Amino acid sequence: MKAEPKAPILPLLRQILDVQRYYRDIVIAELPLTRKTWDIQNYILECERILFSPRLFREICIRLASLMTSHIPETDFISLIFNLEDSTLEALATTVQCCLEPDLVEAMGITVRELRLHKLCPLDPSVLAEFFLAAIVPFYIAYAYQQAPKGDWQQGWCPVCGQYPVNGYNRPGDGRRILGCWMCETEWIHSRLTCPICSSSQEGQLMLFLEEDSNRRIQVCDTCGYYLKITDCTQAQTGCDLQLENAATVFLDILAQRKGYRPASHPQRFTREMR
Amino acid sequence: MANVVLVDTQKCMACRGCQVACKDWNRLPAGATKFRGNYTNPPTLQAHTWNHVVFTETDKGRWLFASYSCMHCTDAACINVCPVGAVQRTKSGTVWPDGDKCIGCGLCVQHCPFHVPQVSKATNKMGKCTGCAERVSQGLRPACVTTCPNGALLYGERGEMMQLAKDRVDALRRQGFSEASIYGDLEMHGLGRIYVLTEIPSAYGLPETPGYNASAWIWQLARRPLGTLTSIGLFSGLVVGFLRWRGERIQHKDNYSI
Amino acid sequence: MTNHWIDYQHSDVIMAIGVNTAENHPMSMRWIDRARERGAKLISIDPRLTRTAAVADIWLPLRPGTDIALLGGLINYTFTNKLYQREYILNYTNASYILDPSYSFADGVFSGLADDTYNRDTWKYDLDRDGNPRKDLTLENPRCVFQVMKAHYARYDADTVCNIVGCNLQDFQLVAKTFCATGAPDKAGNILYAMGITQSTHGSQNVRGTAVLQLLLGNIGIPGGGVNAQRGEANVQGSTDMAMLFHILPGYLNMPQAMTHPTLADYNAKETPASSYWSNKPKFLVSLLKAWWGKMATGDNEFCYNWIPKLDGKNRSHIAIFESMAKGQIQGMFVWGQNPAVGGPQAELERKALENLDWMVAVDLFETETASFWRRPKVDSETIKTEVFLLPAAASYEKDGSVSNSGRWIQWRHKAVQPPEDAKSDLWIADQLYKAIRYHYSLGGVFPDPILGLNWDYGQGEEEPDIEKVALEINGYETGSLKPLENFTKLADDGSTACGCWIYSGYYNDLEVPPTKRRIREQKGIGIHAEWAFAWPLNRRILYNRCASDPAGKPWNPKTPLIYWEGGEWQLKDVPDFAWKDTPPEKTAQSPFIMLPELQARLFSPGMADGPFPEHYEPAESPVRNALSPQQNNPAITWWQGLGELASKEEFPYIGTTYRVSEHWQSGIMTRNSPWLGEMAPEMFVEISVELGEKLGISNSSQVLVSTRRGEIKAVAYVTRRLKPMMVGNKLVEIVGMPWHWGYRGLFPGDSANVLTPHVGDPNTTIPEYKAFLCNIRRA
Amino acid sequence: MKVTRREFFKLTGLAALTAAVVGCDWDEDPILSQPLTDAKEVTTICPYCSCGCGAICYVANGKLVSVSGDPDHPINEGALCSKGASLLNLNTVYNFRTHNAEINPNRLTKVLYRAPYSKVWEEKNWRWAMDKIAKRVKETRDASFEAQADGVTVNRTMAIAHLGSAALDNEENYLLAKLMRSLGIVNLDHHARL
Repeated sequence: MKAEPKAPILPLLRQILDVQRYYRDIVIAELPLTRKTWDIQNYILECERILFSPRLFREICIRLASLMTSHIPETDFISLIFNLEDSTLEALATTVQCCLEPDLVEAMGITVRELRLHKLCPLDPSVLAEFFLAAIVPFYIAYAYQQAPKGDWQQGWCPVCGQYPVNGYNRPGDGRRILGCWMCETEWIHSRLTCPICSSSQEGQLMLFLEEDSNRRIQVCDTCGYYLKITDCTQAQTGCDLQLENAATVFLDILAQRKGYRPASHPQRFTREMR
Repeated sequence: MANVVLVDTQKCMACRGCQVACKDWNRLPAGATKFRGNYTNPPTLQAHTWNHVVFTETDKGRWLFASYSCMHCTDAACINVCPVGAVQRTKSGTVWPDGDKCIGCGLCVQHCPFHVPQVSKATNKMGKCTGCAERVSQGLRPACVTTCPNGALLYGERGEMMQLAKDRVDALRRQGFSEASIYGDLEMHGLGRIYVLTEIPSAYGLPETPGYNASAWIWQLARRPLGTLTSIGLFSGLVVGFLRWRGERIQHKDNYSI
Repeated sequence: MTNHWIDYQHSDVIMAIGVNTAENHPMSMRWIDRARERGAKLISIDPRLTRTAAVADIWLPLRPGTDIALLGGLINYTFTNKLYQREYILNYTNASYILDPSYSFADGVFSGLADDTYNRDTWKYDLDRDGNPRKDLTLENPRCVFQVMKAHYARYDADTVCNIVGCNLQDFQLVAKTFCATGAPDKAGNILYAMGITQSTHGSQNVRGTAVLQLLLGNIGIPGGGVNAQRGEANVQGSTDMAMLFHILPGYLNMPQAMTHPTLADYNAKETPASSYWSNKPKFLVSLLKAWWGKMATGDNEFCYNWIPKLDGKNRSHIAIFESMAKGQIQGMFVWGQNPAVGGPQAELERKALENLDWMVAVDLFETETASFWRRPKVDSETIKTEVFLLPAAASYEKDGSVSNSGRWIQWRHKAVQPPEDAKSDLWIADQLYKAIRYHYSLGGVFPDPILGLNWDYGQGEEEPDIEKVALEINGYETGSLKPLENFTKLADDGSTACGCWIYSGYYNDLEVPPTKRRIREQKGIGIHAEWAFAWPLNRRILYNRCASDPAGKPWNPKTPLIYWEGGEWQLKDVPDFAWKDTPPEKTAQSPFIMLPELQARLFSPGMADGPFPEHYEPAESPVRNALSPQQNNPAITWWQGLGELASKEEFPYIGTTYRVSEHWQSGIMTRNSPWLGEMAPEMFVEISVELGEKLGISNSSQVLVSTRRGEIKAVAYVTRRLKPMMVGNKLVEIVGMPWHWGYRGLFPGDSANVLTPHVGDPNTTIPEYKAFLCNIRRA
Repeated sequence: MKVTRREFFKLTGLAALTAAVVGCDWDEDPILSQPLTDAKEVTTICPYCSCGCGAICYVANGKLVSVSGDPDHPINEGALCSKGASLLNLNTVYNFRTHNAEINPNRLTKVLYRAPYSKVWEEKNWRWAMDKIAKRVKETRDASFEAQADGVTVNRTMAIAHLGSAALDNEENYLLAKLMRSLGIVNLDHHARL
């Protein structure tokens, strides 16, 4: 299904996406991984580590920073990234992989404040945290591309990196629910009438949507208060690119949060006891 | 390359879900039908019936089913013949009848080799399958394809569907259907609806070599200056009366008999 | 069904006998096609070239009512070519039992016939001193079941069968070769059947024929095998389990008979066999009585056993009810979601019988032919005295509740929308009806105790009753703590447990996530889906699954193992159907069928009303003599007075048969009110062959009149090549096929085919013989 | 200038980053002022043949919008046959004159009563109907009740018959079996036998 360019953020976002996917192939080429069949307890990266190289990370950061400055000139901090040592880059990568805080953005924000990186650049610490997260994503996508398990996963969280999904779609044909990870772009099949976060199968799955586009819906769960953005492609010709859909449906996020629901990528407390 | 519908007549078990789904999506009323000695009902396509399953009994004792609807031909008779240009080709390659422009002259009814377009007595407008143009443009699949329970109707890019059709025909030949063939690859320079058949096309009521006669082409030339003059007045009324009389005569001759 | 829909994918050969599966169970084709992708073959056995036969690999035309002749031929083919699975029948069936010398079979009649009922004393095994049947494991003894059966079916050689059935020899041999090849241990043959073989005066024996064939080929209890009845309605399996039938109580407990079970002790003594799981029957009955009468049922009043009405030994099935109604013996009637005026046999007699009622309560979604019998065509309403209440009911998604499909899956339905205006759910109607009756009986009346004593508090006033309470009562609970029972192994006969239907126990045993509402698909496996909803009994998906592996515990078919012995313990992919807890395979090898006293399958079945072996008889009205034996019809049929005189083949020369089309459903009242479905199948039509059309001068789509001894209807003729005259003996026999969905109500009215069908039924079940009778057809 | 992030909206991944950088403020975006319609997806089982296919009813503010195959259901995996595809028509049909969806006009929506020898149905309410039916049942049962039959307590009535149904749910059939047997009815059957 086509992502209507409703949100003004799409042009910049498309370029960042292309950069991320371009670097995914470079990471796969430079740091190849043999595919293993996993017997997953909770998720693969719970005890595994992604392959990381500071050099490539720096290159991605520079590329992204230059992209952002081309859009908004005053956010120019490419010089800052040049003189970041490898050790700080390593520190940033480790925070993402073994952080105990459920909300990755919060964790990154804490590290950025500790390293006082935000002092040197015009970005707000949490925005800088999201920037570095975006820079690490290619390593995650590369890892997931090579190790993601096939077929039904039936759990609510991502089988590779353990993040909760933010959006998903009903695949063309039989309409089975495909959930996608916003971090490592893994897609897995999940049952349609159980909430992925608290896995309670209510009597009826509540959906909110705008009259004009009834195929883009917010699936809300009243037992745990989280929501999910679902695009119905049952009768469509192709599925949809979840990252683009996520950006194109930002207005649904806002409408849902105005109603008091939370996105699953910012969990308040651990709903799983394993971390 | 435009997208096409692939109809696999061997997988089809004539549950006629496609006929119900088409009426449901396009909000088409049910007509008063009678039982006419065959399960095919309504017997032919009508202005308010754009898709129906045709049951044919072959003399070799087989019972064949085929979901029959507009073929969305590349070289479409209805587009070329229409004096007022009421039949257009949409961006997604389907042949779409424009209700406002149509004057119900019946020329397309007469010249379509598949007898698909029909003029409604109530609205005097031509009605036929639009190929779900508004659904396809939003990236959806046609209504009849989405409801088929066992994959007899498929929708996709022409190259892919042709490849699928070839594999299917090879498999059927291996199973012993010597007459298995693809219909719609070359007919009318390529149809928008490709069939995998297990018997020769005429066994399904499909014309062996569909085409439309030259007179339609001549009409095209004569019409064009008149069209530009936009003189809808007396002259075209006269023409329509003459055409309607001639249409009745031809319509009678090659009556669509099963 | 012994297996379930998804299990069809493991079949190697699927024989659809007496079922038009593509038209009436379209979703079964999804799994049949999965099997065919692996090279499986679909055989369709049907008088007409139906839509199933059109897509099937092999079609065998057969004269209606001759299914036992065909199955007998296949059994004979299996014996003569030794295709039976010897190790399977030796251990899992009673093939090796020696029969009592008093049993005999001659001229088409079994021993013990007394005018029209069999005295079954002579159908027994030869017992040794301490009462166990004597066996001959070499299967050589001429009196062992195996040899007696072989001799019995030796008469069904290919030529005789083709003569009776009316098919040609090559088709028969192709079907025999293809299907009987599944006798190989690692091959799975699957028999689907439906009304095509059950609606006959020897319907039960038809089904027994399929069971015997499957047992010989070792296809029972294995994935992809089994005898699978494809039932016609969403909850016909559930309504049969809940015993909406005159002769049983919920859970298939026999209704007490006045002569033989005056007291509870008599009932337990006579009805409880020594061995098999049925030996727990007292627990089931007492729990049922506790569920119905709660605290009133105590040990000293035999748990209110006497409050259950006792039968008088007579048949009270559908045909019997309308026969006694025709005689004016019934004053009031409830018709709850059913349309006998179109679906019942000899419909004109049944509609006439309805006029003798004083009052009738009909509950339905639409105005049915039954509820409006008093204003049917050609009838003067003013002469009909019946007072009719027509109550509006809710549709399937306008109410909560569970339904059981053919595969014994009990699945929950959630309420999506409110029923329109005054329509109510049937639960609410039943609840209100009880409260009104209880109120009137509280003011006094004849013997009100069983009514006032009912344990019934599902909702106050006019609010919707709490369906969870009903589900808990069916599931069973401990009377003390009201805690739901885990399953029926926990039932007791001292009144400490209450359970509405013992076979359903376990389907609602956990209020948090009741098994019937589970929606977890199976990740890896062979399609058992053990955590999707609940399958009675005990969530067992394939019955008799001990037979899925050989006596030593090795799976017959390693590709689809179900229950097998490996590494010193049982590997279970399904709930086992035998006592498996730490017992080695050898001990369980002799008892795979835990519901039968012999604990082994019955090739020789003394329990049937019309013979231990299936034997071919002609239908009640048949154009030809029985070529196998002088006995023309099944000797055990009861000839009802309403049937009247049988048709003679001179006056009514053609075979009539009724069936369905995929656009309509049952009496058509739901589908004939949907404009799009009616447009596709608008009118009542009959199908005749081209040859018959020429002979009688009937052209295609012309009006015809079809008549039998019982009545006459108008219809459109469909002269088709899909129906051919059949060579039976030396006579060409013609068939007239009729769908039966039409009636005088709905958007698309038409004449009802059941005006023509006879009031005669099967000895065991009295299911009417819709599939074969004699009729005549002429131009209108 | 400090690029700050709008605190109260938690966006995720790239959307968050780009929203912060591009700094779009949503308040006057017209799309946010539209009301959200709520809808419910409820599972059910098809009432027609005994395959037991699963379907999802899509209900928007109390009205049935569509019924489609349940993709998670292992038997039909999201597909439905022609009867299943027309399941919506049991409740809602499209009116070609007024061009909107309405309740199927043929559905019974009122309690109907036909007096003896009358030619027409009359509309009644539930309470009246239940009361009258209870009276009828009581009269017929009391007139025909047999407590004993040649020495054996039988507690039955032959004068009332019940044709129960395979179209009803299990719980409904169970209640009817319990009620009818407590009334002493032996003429009880249904169309599993036909």
